[in-house]
Amino acid sequence: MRKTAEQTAEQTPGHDAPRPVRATQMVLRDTPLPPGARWRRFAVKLVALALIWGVLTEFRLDALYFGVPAILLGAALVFVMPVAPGWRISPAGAVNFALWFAVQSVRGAVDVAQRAFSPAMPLRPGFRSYAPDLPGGAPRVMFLNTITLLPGTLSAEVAGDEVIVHMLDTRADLEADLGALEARIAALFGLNVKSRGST
Amino acid sequence: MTPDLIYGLTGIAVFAIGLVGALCAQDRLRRVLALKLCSVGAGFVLVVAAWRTPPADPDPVPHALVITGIVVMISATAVALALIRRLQTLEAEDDDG
Amino acid sequence: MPDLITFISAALIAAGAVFFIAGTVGLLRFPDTYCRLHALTKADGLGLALIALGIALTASSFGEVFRIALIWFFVAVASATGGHLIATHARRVDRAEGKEGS
Amino acid sequence: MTDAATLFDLLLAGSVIALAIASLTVRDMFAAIVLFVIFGLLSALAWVRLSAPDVALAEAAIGTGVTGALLLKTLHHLRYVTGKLGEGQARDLTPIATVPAGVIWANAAFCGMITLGLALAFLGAPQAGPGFDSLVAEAMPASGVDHPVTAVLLNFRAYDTLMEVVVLLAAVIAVWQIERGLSDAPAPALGEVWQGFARLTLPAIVVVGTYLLWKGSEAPGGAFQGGAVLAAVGLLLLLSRIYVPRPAHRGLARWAFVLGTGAFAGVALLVSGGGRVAFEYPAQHAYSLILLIEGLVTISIAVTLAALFHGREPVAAPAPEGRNDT
Repeated sequence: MRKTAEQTAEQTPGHDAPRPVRATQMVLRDTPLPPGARWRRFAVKLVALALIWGVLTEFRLDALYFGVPAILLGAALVFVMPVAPGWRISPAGAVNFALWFAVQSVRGAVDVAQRAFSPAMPLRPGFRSYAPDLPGGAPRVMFLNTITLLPGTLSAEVAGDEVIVHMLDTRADLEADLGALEARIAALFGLNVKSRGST
Repeated sequence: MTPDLIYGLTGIAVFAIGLVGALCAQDRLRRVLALKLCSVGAGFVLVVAAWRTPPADPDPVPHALVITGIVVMISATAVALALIRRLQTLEAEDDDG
Repeated sequence: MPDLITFISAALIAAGAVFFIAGTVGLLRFPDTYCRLHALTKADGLGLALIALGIALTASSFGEVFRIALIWFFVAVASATGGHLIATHARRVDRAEGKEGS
Repeated sequence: MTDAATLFDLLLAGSVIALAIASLTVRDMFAAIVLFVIFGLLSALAWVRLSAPDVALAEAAIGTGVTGALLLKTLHHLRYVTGKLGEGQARDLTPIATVPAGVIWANAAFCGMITLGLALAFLGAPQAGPGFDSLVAEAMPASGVDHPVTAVLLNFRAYDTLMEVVVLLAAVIAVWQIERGLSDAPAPALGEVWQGFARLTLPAIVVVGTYLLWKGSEAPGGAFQGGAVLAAVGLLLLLSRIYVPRPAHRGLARWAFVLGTGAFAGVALLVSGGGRVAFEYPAQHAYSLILLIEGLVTISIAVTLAALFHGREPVAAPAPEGRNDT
């Protein structure tokens, strides 16, 4: 008998729904969009894509025969994508974050390069979990992606409200590092996240 | 040792590897992979045929032929893979009874 | 002045190549999927950034710099996303094979 | 300087050959596909070295990118059907009947002879014999575009390109029929990081793909490269189940499949007559006509490649047990 998708899902727990569904719910559970928000986002995308197109084609007018449909189509993808909560960026936070990010990514790369080249290869890998207070959508995704570029940490999995982080050296102070990252991302998005002590 | 000689021989080597693979590999997916290697090898030889020592521009006709070949190859690959998927499903059904 | 810029650009590209080599060495030497992902995302990410910077210094127009920046940005985001997805998948496989709970 | 370049060529050629061998000999099928993708990208790099950026773009986007996605999708399906979905390695997925060693040796000897013949022919061929360069260069002013490869594809050798689009159309018809009624392997679930990535990149990919298409008239790029990049958007939407094909969408999909072929053939016939043959574009409209054809062909290529990835025709889902037709 041919297996249906549901049966297989039961048989192999690795590929079933629970975990990913939780992740999706997390995105959806946030406050619903106010009416017109999608159109506003569509307009923002339109402007951003038009700028990209303009720079790519050196603002040539004859390119617009292709440009206008492409920009409209690209921006219209807003309407098929799952809903995400809105966000805004604080300019001061952005400059701060960019500088800090540059320094951290150099530190992260140098750290991993040293470990790779060192004959002893000092690794003490392991997993730890961390529960960020950031709201879903862009701030959380930004947080998860930036973890990967910090020294010694990699965001391995999202389980419910927790993120499971893989560390090259489990002796490092994960709580402090990620707490700092969280504060900086909160500042970048102009959010008010209460500071947390180590748990 | 000019680039056309190096890459021309590379192309022939890749074609040969693909040919051996297509005839001798037993896994179906791998046979498709081997045929794809053959097509890339042929592409190498054609691109080399179009090549002229740098200040001169290369011959665009073989380039267009290779692009055509790449598109035809993906069509053939897609059909072959669809056949493999179908065949495997039928066999799995037979095994399950 | 052009000489100095050429020199800096060459130095940046060489430094980027060193980080790519570091990433590759890490990929070969590190013990498991997760550690290897560290090497690929971090070392190669910085390697690409340095090379992009080096090429951007010698670019002839703003459009070129913009294109290089665009490429760097999307590769960086894609590598962080890809690293996360691969790690998530590796953990699923680990669980399915009964290795190490979390 | 020449020596450094030669060293680079030798290294690259060696890697390409090594990867070709490795992708056929490594036992894990997933690793084989990954090695093949790297092989394709390095081949594309070699073609850039041979000043063939158009071919390199097409190979990287279609020959490696879309082909790799198709192979991985098929691998996923095979694992699902054979019940090996959760395993770390993908081995022995298709039933293997042992072939006698004698047959293998005979095949290998046969391949060796063919290769030897090819190598002799290649080495004996006249160096830089007369090509079509001068013919193309002469005709360029009349082609309507500034990029020779695009001129060849859409003007001088337009029949070839028309047939190529027809082959693509035939492939999608075949795939729809072959897989009719096949159940789909469960899609791997992708979390919020993926969604953030899709939100950020998909609109940009649309613009970049269209830019490649537009740029094709004067620089490397064009309908096939741009179409493949646009198809990537479709692939990602399908993979993440943001877009799920429904039976009701078939009509639209069919129109999109034939749009390119239809427009291409239509233009060819319309410009003929009045002393001109098919594909002899009137000089003052050549540029616009080529861009029109390229634009419509790109839509077809993008939709067709995405459909080839998705596979079976989206027919109305029968009851779960009704599918059991053995």
